[in-house]
Amino acid sequence: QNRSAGSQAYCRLQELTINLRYDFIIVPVEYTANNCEGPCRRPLSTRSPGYSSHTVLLLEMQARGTPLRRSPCCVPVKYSSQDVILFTGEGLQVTTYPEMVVEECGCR
Amino acid sequence: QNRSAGSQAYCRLQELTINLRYDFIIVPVEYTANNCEGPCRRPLSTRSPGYSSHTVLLLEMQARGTPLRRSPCCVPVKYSSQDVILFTGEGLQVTTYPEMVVEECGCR
Amino acid sequence: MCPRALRLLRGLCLWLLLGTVSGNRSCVFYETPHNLQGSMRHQGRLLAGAEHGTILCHSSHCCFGIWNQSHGRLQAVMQGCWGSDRDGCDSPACKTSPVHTAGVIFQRCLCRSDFCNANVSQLGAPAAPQGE
Amino acid sequence: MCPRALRLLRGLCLWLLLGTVSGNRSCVFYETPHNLQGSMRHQGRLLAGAEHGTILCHSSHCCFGIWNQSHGRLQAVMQGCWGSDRDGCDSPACKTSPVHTAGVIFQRCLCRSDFCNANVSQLGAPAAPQGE
Repeated sequence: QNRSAGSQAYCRLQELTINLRYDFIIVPVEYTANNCEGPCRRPLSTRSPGYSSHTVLLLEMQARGTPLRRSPCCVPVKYSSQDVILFTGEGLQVTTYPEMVVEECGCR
Repeated sequence: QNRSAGSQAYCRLQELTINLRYDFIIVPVEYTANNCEGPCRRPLSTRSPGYSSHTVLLLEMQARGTPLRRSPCCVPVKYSSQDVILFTGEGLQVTTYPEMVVEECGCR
Repeated sequence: MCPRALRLLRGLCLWLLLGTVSGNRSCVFYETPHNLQGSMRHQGRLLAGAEHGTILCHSSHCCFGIWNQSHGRLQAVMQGCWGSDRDGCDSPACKTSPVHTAGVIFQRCLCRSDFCNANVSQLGAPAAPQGE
Repeated sequence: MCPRALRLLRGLCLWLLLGTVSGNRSCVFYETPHNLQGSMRHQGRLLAGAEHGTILCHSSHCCFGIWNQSHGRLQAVMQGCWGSDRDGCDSPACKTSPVHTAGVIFQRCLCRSDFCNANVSQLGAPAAPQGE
């Protein structure tokens, strides 16, 4: 489920809930994982802050008419971790998984 | 210019030279910036190593038939810096720009 | 001076109210000594040393509870603070949902009121086998 | 024992050869004292303290040179080690290309042989105004 419907003006963080209804995951049933959505266009500096010098030069190449095999893409640039309580077959296990929740997005 | 033509089996680093023919950049004239190209498909573990738990769960959602507003994308996950010698109007300036050269790719 | 004093007083009341609302959540804390790897005690500050203690949550207002269901009886397995308010922690009461795994049935809930995870307030539907 | 000794000897020769080939590149080092911000001396180990010194490159086999062109004469501005072999450093000789910026013409080259950046070996085409 997403926070807002309409099309995005530029790359940014959007709320996304991911369902964890696997029989070995006891808690949580779902979690707020978020996603990065929206186009990567120039100028980046006034919009999403999470871009690299490399991205700026790729967009510059495109603007000059050189086609790219892969255009800059709106992706997670900062994550946080998430606790998950699993059933191992014998008992429960608390595991903290890294890079589960998107905190910041950027054009890469 | 790219190292190989045909379609990629999965997300990986490809050689890409970026032209720096701006009148304020004195050296270099061009540099090997590289790019990340290819699709992000399951299973990630046996292909590109630079993925996150979040990516695995996004691909899982897609495989279960839930459409995503943004599918996992092949992007730089590790960069290196690049020296550039600029003309400032008065004289030359040596600047080391971070995140100029892609060193590793991953599905994010 | 009177309207200004009134405004100050109103500000003080609001501050006290918010202070209460945004204060620590208290949850029941329990972890079974059998077949448990890891712990959820890092999510709060443990108060009592008793078997069923109290924990003050660090970063959320959400309690969780997990019970093992067998022969119609529920046995607590884990109770404590859940680390996030954004994982479906909307109910003030512990309304559990079942999960059927390898012949074991667990009932689990997230809830957002003090000690809401002490007991199951509403039992989830009979567990059906899950997964594909 | 003889074929084994021969193999060892062959290995030693290969090691010495590679050692020579992959050894440090020597470049001329010079940086103008006028209007220069920053330095490229971090790209190698400076040997002589003279105005036009020698630098042994740390991470590449590539020298660079930048000259200021005015009234048909070239004046060195910067010479040293370039940090990468992959930025168009294919020629063993310093074949410059011009860049026209704010009324100043610079000639610059990258080259991959010892001291190849001492002098311009082949001058680039007359500078034409660049940019869009």
